[in-house]
Amino acid sequence: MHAIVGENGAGKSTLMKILYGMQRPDEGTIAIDGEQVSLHTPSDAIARGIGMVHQHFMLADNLTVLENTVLGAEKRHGIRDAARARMREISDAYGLGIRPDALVEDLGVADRQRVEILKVLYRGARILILDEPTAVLVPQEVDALFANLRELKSEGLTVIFISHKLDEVLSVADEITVIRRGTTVASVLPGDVNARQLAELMVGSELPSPQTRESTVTDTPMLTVTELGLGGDENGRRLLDGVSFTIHRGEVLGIAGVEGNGQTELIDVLIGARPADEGTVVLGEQDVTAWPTRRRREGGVGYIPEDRHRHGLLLESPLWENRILGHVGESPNSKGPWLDPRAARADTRRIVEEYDVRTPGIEVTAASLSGGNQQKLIVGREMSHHPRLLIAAHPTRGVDVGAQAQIWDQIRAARREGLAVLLISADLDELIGLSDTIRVMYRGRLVADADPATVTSQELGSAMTGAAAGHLEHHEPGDADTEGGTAPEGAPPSGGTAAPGSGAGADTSPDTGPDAGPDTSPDAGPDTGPDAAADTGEER
Amino acid sequence: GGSSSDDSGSKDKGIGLAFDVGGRGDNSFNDASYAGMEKAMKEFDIKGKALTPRDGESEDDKVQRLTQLAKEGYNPVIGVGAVYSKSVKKVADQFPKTSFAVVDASDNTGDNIANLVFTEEQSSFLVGMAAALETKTGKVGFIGGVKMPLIEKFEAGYRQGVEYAKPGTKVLVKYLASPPNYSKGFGDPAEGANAAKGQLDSGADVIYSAAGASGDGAIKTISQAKNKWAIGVDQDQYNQKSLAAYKNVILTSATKNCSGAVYDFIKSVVEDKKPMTGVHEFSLKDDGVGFSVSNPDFAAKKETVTKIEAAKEKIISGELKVNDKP
Amino acid sequence: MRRQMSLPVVLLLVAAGLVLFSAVRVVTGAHDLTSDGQAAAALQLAVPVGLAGLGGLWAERAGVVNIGLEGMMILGTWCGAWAGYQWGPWVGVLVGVLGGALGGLTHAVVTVTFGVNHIISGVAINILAGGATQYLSRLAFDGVQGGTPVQSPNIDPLPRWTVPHLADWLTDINREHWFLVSDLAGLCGGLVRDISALTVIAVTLVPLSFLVLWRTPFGLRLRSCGEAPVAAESLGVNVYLYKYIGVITSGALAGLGGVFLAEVTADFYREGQTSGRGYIGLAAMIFGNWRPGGLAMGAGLFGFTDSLRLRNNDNVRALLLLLAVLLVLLALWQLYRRSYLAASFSVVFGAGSAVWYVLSDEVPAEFIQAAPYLTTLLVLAFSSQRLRMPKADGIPYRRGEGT
Amino acid sequence: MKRIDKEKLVLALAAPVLAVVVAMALSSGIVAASGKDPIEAFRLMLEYSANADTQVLILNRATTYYLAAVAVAIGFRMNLFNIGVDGQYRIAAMLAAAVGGAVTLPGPLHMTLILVTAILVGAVWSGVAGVLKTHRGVSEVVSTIMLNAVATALIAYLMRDSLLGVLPQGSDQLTTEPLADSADFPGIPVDVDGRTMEVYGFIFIAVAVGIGFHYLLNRTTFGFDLRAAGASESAAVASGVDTKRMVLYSMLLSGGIAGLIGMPQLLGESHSYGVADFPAGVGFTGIAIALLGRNNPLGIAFGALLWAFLDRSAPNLDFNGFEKEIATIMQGLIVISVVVAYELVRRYGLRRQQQRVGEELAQAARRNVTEVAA
Ligand SMILES: Nc1ncnc2c1ncn2[C@@H]1O[C@H](COP(=O)(O)OP(=O)(O)OP(=O)(O)O)[C@@H](O)[C@H]1O
Ligand SMILES: Nc1ncnc2c1ncn2[C@@H]1O[C@H](COP(=O)(O)OP(=O)(O)OP(=O)(O)O)[C@@H](O)[C@H]1O
Ligand SMILES: [Mg+2]
Ligand SMILES: [Mg+2]
Repeated sequence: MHAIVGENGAGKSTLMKILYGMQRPDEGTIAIDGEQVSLHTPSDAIARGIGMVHQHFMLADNLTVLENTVLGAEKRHGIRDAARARMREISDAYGLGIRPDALVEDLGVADRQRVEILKVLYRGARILILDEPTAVLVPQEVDALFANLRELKSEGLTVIFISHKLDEVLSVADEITVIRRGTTVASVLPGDVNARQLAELMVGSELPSPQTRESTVTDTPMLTVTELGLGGDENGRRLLDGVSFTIHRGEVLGIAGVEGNGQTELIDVLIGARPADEGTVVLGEQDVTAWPTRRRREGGVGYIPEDRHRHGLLLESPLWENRILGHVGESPNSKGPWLDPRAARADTRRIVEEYDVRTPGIEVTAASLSGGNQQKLIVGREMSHHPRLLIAAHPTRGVDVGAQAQIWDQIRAARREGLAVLLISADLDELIGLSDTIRVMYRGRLVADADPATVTSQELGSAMTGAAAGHLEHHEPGDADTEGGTAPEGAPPSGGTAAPGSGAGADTSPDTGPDAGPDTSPDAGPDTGPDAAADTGEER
Repeated sequence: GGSSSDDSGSKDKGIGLAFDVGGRGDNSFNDASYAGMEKAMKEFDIKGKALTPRDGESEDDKVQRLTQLAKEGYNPVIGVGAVYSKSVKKVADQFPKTSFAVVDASDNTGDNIANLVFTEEQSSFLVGMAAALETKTGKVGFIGGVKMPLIEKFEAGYRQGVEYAKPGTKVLVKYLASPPNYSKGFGDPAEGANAAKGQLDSGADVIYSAAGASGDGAIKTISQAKNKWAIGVDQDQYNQKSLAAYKNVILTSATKNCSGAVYDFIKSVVEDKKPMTGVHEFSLKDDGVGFSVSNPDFAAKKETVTKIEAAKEKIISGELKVNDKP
Repeated sequence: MRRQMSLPVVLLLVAAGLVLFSAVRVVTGAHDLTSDGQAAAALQLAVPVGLAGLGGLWAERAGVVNIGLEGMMILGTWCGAWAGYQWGPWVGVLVGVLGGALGGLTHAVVTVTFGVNHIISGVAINILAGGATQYLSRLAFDGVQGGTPVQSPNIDPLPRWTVPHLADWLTDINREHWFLVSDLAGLCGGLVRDISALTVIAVTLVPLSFLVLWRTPFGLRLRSCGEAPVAAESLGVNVYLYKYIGVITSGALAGLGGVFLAEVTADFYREGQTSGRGYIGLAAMIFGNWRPGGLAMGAGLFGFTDSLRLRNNDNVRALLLLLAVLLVLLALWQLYRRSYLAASFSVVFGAGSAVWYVLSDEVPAEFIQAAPYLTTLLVLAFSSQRLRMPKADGIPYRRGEGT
Repeated sequence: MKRIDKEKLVLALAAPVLAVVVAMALSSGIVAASGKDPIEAFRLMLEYSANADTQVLILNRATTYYLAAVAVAIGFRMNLFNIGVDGQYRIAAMLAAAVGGAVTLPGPLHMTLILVTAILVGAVWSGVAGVLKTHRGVSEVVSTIMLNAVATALIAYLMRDSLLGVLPQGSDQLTTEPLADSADFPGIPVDVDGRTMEVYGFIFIAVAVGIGFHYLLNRTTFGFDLRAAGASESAAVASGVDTKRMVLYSMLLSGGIAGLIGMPQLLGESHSYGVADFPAGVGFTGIAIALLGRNNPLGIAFGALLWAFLDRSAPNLDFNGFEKEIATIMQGLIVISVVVAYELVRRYGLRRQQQRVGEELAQAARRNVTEVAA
């Protein structure tokens, strides 16, 4: 099992895409079993027993799991019952718990991950490439995944996997290759290095020292959310259900949760992209529940979106126009109804300077920046308007360690000036490192809260799968809003130990096979909700 | 100015003619007018140029066309179709030395403009009689290409003729389109075909279609039904090549002598040197309009034909008045 | 698959519709509404639209929006007639289809290879096809025996069939004007009398397309290109190839629609013959939610309203009553669904058309002409929420640019 | 970056030029194939358009086309395909003419009334499509196509002489009540060998519209929101743009300007609505020209002139025994090759930029490395 590490934009995915025949190398050779090969298309790679699970899922939402799996490999077992049977075999052999006839769009993240793996196995791959497979999984799911992988390994398969989570790399990999800016900088054995050394190899410089937590929490509430409720899908499950919390000036409230449990909806409601069905949102003194997005943002709500390409940037517009985006009505971008391009340009230069956005100029399109630098630009933009509340969703996802540290510092600095932050992140260490309080979101409800000082990612993980909710001190929404800010007593260790089994049971159902309907179908809620909305939006 | 100098060289340039939508090959008044032009060109051996418009072109495209003809020194210049009446008026003012004519329009004053109009209501009256006398079901049909006054003239005469010949006969009326859908109305056989089918299904057994090429579709459909009659328009469609396959169902046609009219006009300019002006109405009197008996089956129906001839005399003598509004 | 209605439901709806229909017919005495002649006319007008729609389906299932259908249809009419009058109708069909396919190929090159916005390319193709055929007509038909600058010489007819006895029998029943029975007889009668070979082919193409697209590996690959091209690519599907196939087929089908106009509806090419049917086909496809069955229904609806327009006018007046009833039913449904605003709209419109029905004794020709278009607008307005287009439809795709 | 900008400019200009050349080459091929001399054909067109009167005609036609293209471009700028400009302009012209014919007012007032009516009617007609899209999610492409057909029928109905139409004695061309002279928009007289022709005075309004369009789009917050919504709906929403309202606004704007398309003709030439004066299809031409001009006011101006030139010089082909459809074909070819050219250039530019950025980033990285080493 070979791990590839490197900061973002290092070239990991690109390298893998080349191995998988999706991109052509300009020079160099690839040898499989000592025999030199040239891979022009994925089919070549597949034919040679290479299979790849991509960084971003490669699934057609509107097709069934079966269709997604047999696509391109119809020759093996046709597209009907024979194929279905074969899928069941594999699924059972590795405990993947696949339901061939489910629509992919109804599946949760973990299930999609498994479908991806099944796709590869179905094609009888001998070499398995996984690009950041664990990015979106909670610890329990990660364990399950690696269990699967070890299975495969014992069968004699070769596994190449990419990850930014160095500890898990160290724990499972047999060998590690570090690449930076497209070249191999080191090839090490897990035994010989620790996480810090590995990270330094990646970045080529010292790491930011681990943060020291000094609380800046005041007791003047900045954002008070009461009893938010939103929608419900066919099976009547709410997307948001009785969500209440308060964020004070200078406080960072972290929300932990597996993706698709209502975080996106919560953000939408908070920035006003989607009206809540019930509940109120109070910003500072004002009740902003009825305010449209524009008014809220100009009222002091900064927003670092989860998906920068879709929600944060105009990829084909120059940087300075991207600097205007979201603050078009505010100085220096405009005077009254008139834009002020000169001032906007000037201020963009400042941001590029202060936030160390690596770009040759402000006239280049955002698309030509690397994701990390795009992110820095966004952070700079939002901070430049001195928000009272910052909504940060995965602020450092897909951002390399250096940039990561910078962004964290920005947030802490602003917090010191009394900024209130709602932090949503899949990276539990980030959550624990930054937050003053952590709430856990599960199926649209805030089911638990924890004190970052004491809680462990294991405990959070179990709460996120809904398994440990009972064990954590769960506040009924009624009083939650008043005490939301205060840190509760940490979870008893039993929560941690109880977690893995029940966690897996609740969300992954490894061996229950096809009739796993009841527990996987609820995932449909968070998934289909937005989709359905998107569909009408996508009308030509 | 320049136009006069052009005029001096005009004689050798000859006749300028601008077609209506559909242009040459509409098997209808465009072709007929062209025939008249060709006749004149032969007889007075002069040259000439005939221009076709774009489908759905605008008024000023027509102005441009006529202007170019006049400017290049063509004389006379003829606009085929009422669509030209406005543009001819405009251009005629600009080229006083050139003689203009419009076919099918009567609203142009000006001493170098002639309006060549026809009393289609009269011919339609006669074929209306034919229809009424030949129907077995007591229902006859009328299909108009586009709902506009010109075509309503046909309807009016037809209705009156039917009523005159056999009171109480039911007339089904269908217009295929309304302005500006000329191409759908006059250029889409599918439309005509379906309209005809509809009227056949509702019991009509003689159908008169004044709908240009759309009418061809109607005639084709009628030919596929058993012993039903079609009535042609403008030309004697019994002798129209593209309809040769269905000729025997074409009972008669309400003809309109565009070629004659155009010829007369050209003659008045080139030969008699005193160009027609004002409104010239071509009617039954001078065979400007009429009905055809080229289909032997129809010619065989002696009493029908004689009845119609009688009515024709009455109309010519003015004893029988045909009105041109429905 | 909760998004689609199950077959029984559809059948049930159809049945209900039929009952409603014959009820209206009996009440209004507009017997032609369901006469076999009516049905036949409707079918004949529906086929070209349906073929264009199928064309749209193939393209959009492969992820390429095709409003160039109109242009491809025009190419179909012209090429079909051009070959048809010289070498016989069947050659005409072949060449017409090729002509359409050529248009499709152009669209494919521009949209797939060059990644130009699909609508833009479509518009351009419509302009080009129009100009090209007009130009070619001057060269090919002018001066030819029976041809003119705007019209081709006549084409020999394709074979037509009537099912013996059955046809007449059905017609007789239809003439009886019994409730429901006669209507059924009328509708079926239209389908067995004087049917052109091309009509048969066209109709069979609908289920055929379904089978190919939904029941074969090929179809799966093609649809995957419309849903998630990058994923398809990552599994070794040659997305470009399938998009090309989809769009070219699309053109071919539209071309066949054109041939139908030139050889069955008429027996010659004539300028402006398609008169916007390509666009309507597109509408029918959207109307049918990007599925062959729905598309066929959409085309049928069009053919029907269109034939009404061209037949006698009491039909349309009768339809006002039908519309009123339908809208009221719709309103009830909406009330049940608690969408009160929509419901009130329906009620108002329903009442409106009812009043109109009572007061008027004839519907102005112009409104009859607008009927098919208004119908589509209404249907789209009420149903578009439930429509679901292929996810990657209309999005330019580049090989190797997916992340 | 200056470097990149200049390059951008060059590329932007290169595209249309290249495309036109390609299109001409192709159409020459077609002409040659028909056994005629393409050079001769082009010569005829150019020579003819050298005449003063032809140029007046070209200018006037271009004015109409310009407005049409701008109307379309506004939609395009936020990914709305207003295929319905055609219907909007005709119904607007018709009703404006009817209203204008019904009253007599002092000149400016009279004209304002007519213009306002036209704008409103156009906006309403496109607004229907807008509302259908925002409230019912109906694709504007389809709804506007349908609305075009409906407009045609509605116009025909209203033009009945029992309603708004009037039938000049002896003519069979229905028109609306002719406008009083107070509504005569003064033109620029041009003397052509003894005959006087007029360039539409409305051309200035058209220019004004173009400038307004430019400022609205590039210099106002509204324009920014509009472009943002066009560039990325999701990003626009997150940035606080109410995209639904934006769709409606730009649809209304587009329709409003569509309403103006018929005005040069109505106020400067025909002074009444007659079906022949306001042909169908102008809206579609507008789409093509908007594409040629890259939805940019200046580019559109060139596009409109080119298109008008091809339109107006085609008759001279016919006059000299060439098929005038050559011009139409050329128009089609130009559109296709232009859009292709633009797309290629766009991609090329983006890739070059990325590489540049990539290189500079890499250098920066190397510097880091050396620093660390030191
Ligand atoms: N085809 C190309 N040739 C050269 N450079 C390229 C090319 N495509 C992108 N780049 C460069 O690569 C970077 C693209 O950023 P991308 O979003 O791929 O980075 P990333 O992999 O997300 O890394 P990170 O997210 O950590 O910044 C930019 O620096 C861009 O200049
Ligand atoms: N042909 C190319 N030449 C130069 N740079 C390229 C080329 N193609 C892609 N790049 C850039 O090289 C970098 C490598 O991207 P890649 O996605 O492999 O990074 P990564 O290591 O996977 O980062 P992440 O951890 O975010 O996945 C990206 O910035 C990408 O845009
Ligand atoms: Mg990356
Ligand atoms: Mg990667």
